Amino acid sequence: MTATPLVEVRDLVTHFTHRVGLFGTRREVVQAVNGVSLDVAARETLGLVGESGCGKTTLGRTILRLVARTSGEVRFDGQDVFALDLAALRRMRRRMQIIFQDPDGSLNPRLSIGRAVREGIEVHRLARGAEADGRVEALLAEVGLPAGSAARYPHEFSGGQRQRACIARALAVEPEFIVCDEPVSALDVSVQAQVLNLLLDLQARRGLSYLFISHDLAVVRHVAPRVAVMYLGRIVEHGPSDGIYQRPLHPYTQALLTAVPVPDPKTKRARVVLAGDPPSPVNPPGGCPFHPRCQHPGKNESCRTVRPELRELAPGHQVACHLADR
Amino acid sequence: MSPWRLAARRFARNRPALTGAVLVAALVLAALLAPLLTADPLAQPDPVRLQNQPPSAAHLLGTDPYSRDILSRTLHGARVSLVVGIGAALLAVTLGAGVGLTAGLAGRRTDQLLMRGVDVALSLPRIVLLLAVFAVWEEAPAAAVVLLIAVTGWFQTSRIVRASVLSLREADFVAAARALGTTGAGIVRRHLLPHIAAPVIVSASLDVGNIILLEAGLSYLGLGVRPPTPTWGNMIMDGKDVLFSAPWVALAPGLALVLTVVAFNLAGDGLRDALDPRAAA
Amino acid sequence: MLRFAARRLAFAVVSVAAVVFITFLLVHAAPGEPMLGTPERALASPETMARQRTLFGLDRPLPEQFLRYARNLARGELGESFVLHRPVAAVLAEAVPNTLLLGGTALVASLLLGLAIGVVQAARHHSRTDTLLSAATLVLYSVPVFWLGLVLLLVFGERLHWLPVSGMTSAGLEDRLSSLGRAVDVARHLVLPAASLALVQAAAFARFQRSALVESLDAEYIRAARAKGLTERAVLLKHALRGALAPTLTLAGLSVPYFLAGSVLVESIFGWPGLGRVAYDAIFARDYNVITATALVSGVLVAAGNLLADVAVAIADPRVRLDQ
Amino acid sequence: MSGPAPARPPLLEVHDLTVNFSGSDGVARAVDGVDLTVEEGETVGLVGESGCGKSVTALAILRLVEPPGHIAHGSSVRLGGRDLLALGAKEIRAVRGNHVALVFQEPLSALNPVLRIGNQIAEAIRAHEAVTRGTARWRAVEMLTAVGIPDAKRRASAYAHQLSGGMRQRVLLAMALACRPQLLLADEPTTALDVTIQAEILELLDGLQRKLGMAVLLITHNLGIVAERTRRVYVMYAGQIVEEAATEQLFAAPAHPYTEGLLAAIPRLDERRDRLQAIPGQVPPATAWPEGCRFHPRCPHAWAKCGTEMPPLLEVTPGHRARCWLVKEPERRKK
Repeated sequence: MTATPLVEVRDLVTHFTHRVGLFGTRREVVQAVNGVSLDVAARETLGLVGESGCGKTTLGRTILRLVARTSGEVRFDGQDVFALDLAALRRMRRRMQIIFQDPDGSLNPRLSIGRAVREGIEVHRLARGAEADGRVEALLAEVGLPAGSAARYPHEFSGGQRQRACIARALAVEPEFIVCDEPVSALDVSVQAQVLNLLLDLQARRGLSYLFISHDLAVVRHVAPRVAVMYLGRIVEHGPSDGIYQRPLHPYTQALLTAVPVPDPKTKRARVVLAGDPPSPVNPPGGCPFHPRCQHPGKNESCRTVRPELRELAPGHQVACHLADR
Repeated sequence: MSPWRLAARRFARNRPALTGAVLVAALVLAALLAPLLTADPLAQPDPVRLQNQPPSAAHLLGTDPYSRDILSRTLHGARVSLVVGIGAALLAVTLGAGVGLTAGLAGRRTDQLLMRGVDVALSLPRIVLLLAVFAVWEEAPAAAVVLLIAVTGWFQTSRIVRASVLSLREADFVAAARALGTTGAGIVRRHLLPHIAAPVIVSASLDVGNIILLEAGLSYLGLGVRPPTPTWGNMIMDGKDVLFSAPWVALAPGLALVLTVVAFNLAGDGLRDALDPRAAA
Repeated sequence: MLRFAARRLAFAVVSVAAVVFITFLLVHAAPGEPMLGTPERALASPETMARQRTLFGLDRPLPEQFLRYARNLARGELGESFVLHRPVAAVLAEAVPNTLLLGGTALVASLLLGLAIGVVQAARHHSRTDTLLSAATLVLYSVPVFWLGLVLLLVFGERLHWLPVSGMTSAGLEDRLSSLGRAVDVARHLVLPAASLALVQAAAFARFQRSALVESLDAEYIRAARAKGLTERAVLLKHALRGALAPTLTLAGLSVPYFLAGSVLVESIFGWPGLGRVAYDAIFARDYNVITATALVSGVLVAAGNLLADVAVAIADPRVRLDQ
Repeated sequence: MSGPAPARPPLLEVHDLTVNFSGSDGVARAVDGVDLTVEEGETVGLVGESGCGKSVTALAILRLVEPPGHIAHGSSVRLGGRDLLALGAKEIRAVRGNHVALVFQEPLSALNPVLRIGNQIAEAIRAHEAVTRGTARWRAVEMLTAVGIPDAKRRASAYAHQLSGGMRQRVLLAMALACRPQLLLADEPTTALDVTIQAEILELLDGLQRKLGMAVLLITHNLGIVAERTRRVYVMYAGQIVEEAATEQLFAAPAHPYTEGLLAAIPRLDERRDRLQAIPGQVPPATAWPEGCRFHPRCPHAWAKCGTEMPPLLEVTPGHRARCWLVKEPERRKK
């Protein structure tokens, strides 16, 4: 981490009110993001890992102000994103973009790939007419789509190609920062590697910053030098990936890492198997959010009652656990 | 190939649907050309001797109790059915789409208000209202029939449209457009309207048949467009009194009704299948 | 459950009130005068008419008339028929049970028939049987109910003499028959009008049920049921039908307006002394109180249908819960 | 399989299994001449990417392929020597869920949403055994306990939507194992689950397999799961088996360039690589498999012969075969 970060998130909280029941009479508050702070520096990738329902997607969308925050702050290049008026926000949108998990749902099936990529160019009046066509062609070529793709429709492409088109659409406005929300989770292994390589190449060529959200720890390790682990709306561990992957300090990270099957029949590892399912973000447990599933032998009363704050136990390596030590 | 062209191709490959579409086209043509093809539907060449004549060379479908030519009246009757059916369906769908879009895009309060209103409206007994209106409005022109049927018939469409707007608002491609900085109007125009067009077209085309039947029911009771203008409904009413002695009087307009409604339903089913988002490319 | 019931009841009251209000407004604000088209009106002098108007309060401003009507309604009074010179409640008390018999029979028959056809089609979908039944239901669904009534009347009543053509009982036989005999007599009169109503709606149910079943046969749990070694019959009837039943039940509950509309047409053809006839006669005679009361009863029946649909769905589908 | 012939026939022997789907774009050969065997009690992996035909293979074994798909003539599926494809409707039903059971990928969609889970397990038992409703229900509760569902008696009357993803997959396992099958076809049993839940389910499956002594055909796209859980493995690509080997052998010395490519393409938890080795190109559509070797358009080693002649499965070492001409002409391998 160097100088001022490009993206600064401070104590961000996002709660949703759901109406449930046949007539929507009962309200439920989903505490999707519950006080998250993180930084992403220019040209850097921060990995964000966690299981489904932990709030990582909501966090990514809140940072881009696609979802309303409940409290907390997001600064992009020093500017408070939530303080911007609509016009300023639209200008800001040029600088930060998003790529989604499901390449089927993130392209409008009724727009050709060319028109989808062109949308951002038109919105921000970056080019018009033949010049815009030229830009679209160049973008599609840059992400590795065959010539002539612009006139074709999403259903005529494979999943990997659609994800490339989504990347081209995001790049069309020349952003500095991209939230990659599970960009390769829906793809087959062989295609996943292609798209990951593309993202790495683009970062090197264009100097991009990524917030790389994934449930796949191996993928995150591959792309992100720094990783944050999320559980029930909070970051429970945060630090350089080499540190986290080699010496995880939080019991949840330990369980997560040992649960991943390793494609090598000769490795035999001790596995920490967690008990039970993650609790609901509607009603998170008090104290440490992880305590009901925690297998730490030293689990005690304070785990149940006092919520641990992030503590720095090694340079740049923070853990939210009462029991963790180096 | 664009999704619309794919849908057109699916429709063209669907033989029943194509049959329906051809029939509809033929009916529209026949209704347009009715004055050229046949005699005056009001003419009563010989009120005494030509009453209730069975089909013959001179009168292919026979004559009615007023000695009028049934073929001519059946062709002319198509005009009311088609104008009311197509007109009211288009108008109803436009109203429903407007309200559905508003509800889906507006805030919670407006949405709730509109949708509760629609709930109430859906539980109104439509026929009683229509009967009451047309009983007092004796000289109702076809336009009034179109208007009233449409005004009492858009509720279901508004629900369908609202539901698709709500689910589209959650779609990732809409989130992507917002992230690109596309304005609200731009999102509606580029991303929402093209998607609700399909269910709206299907809803309209499946409505036509039902509306034609509704209009026929009203004019069978002597309401709506009234005699002597021939409608299939009032022709059947004329035939009712001579049902046992001259069944052809009621049979011809009835068969015309069935044929027309079958044609629209075939075409409507075909459109629904062709525009089904789940249909494979 | 209680909260659900309370909300639904409130909703039903609001919609019935809306029906009454709109109908009242329509019949009173529209041109024309009461008793139009009746012999009585044709003979009456302007003075008599004026006296009648004062008697029924029709010379008062519309808001006042409505308030008075609403007050009476709240006390359970529906007023008097201008034409029949009888309390409206008495007129309805005779007609409503007959319409419930006709409409109820038709609803149950059409639902059973429609379900059966839909299940047979889904069981052999894409077979020749399915195609034929699809064509048949499409045509039947496109038939105007009153015309079907006339055709049935012509064929089974007039030509074949299998069934009586008009009324609810055979005139002059009432006293000579046992109660069972009377029931059979009513049933025989019921067949044709109920069939006219039921056949068209059965086609609608069958079309709907077929597509719901075919769709649910595509579900992964159907494949799982087959993988367990269940018979096709169990797969279809236990697994597919359970899931596809809820939408059909909703449709059944929502079909009440169809049966009301149909009864207006069919009752006049078969001379069935029900609500449809009463409404029809009242509308042409501008019998204000009767018109409004029929609208009220229709509104109640429609609301009841909606409620039944909701309850039926909650029973058929455990994912729908009424008590939240 | 080579090596010493077993004294009795293998539990499952699939030979030349071909499944075609006829659609508007022509005939898709989703599964094309698949041979595979599973011995009693053994765990065999069937690995491949989406669309390679692995799920259709599992469905075809139980004859659950639905129109427009159909199993081609000449295919055979033998269970303990008996050809399942020749059985009558009643006989094949007696096999399904009884001798061979299937576990699906999406537990939520594989459970009927409107039936109680206990009932869904009990009906599987009653389909094959003449037991009373009460006994079946009691056994269903027992199965639920066996798959680690707490308070099974009460949970038996729950509906699928009231359970978590992990619990649903346990229910599905209970349903599949209720009649103690000899063979379990597990089609991506943990793909829809979070990684911690996945580990739980796989441990559970391991334990149950040992207890019941059944064989498992584990179908997955996840090579990590294959490495940890299987003894032998088949790799599928474009409707065909392209490699078969003992698991250790496959990971130590993959012979087919596709397998090699897959192994190089996986990001690894235990080591950091700078750049992944991606396999170029896309999987071709099943209606238009390439001529010759189906992998040749994406293969770094391909030469003219690969584009014209389809290689058979060639023996690399005993028990290890690969559908690649490189086995015969190893000097063509590019460094």
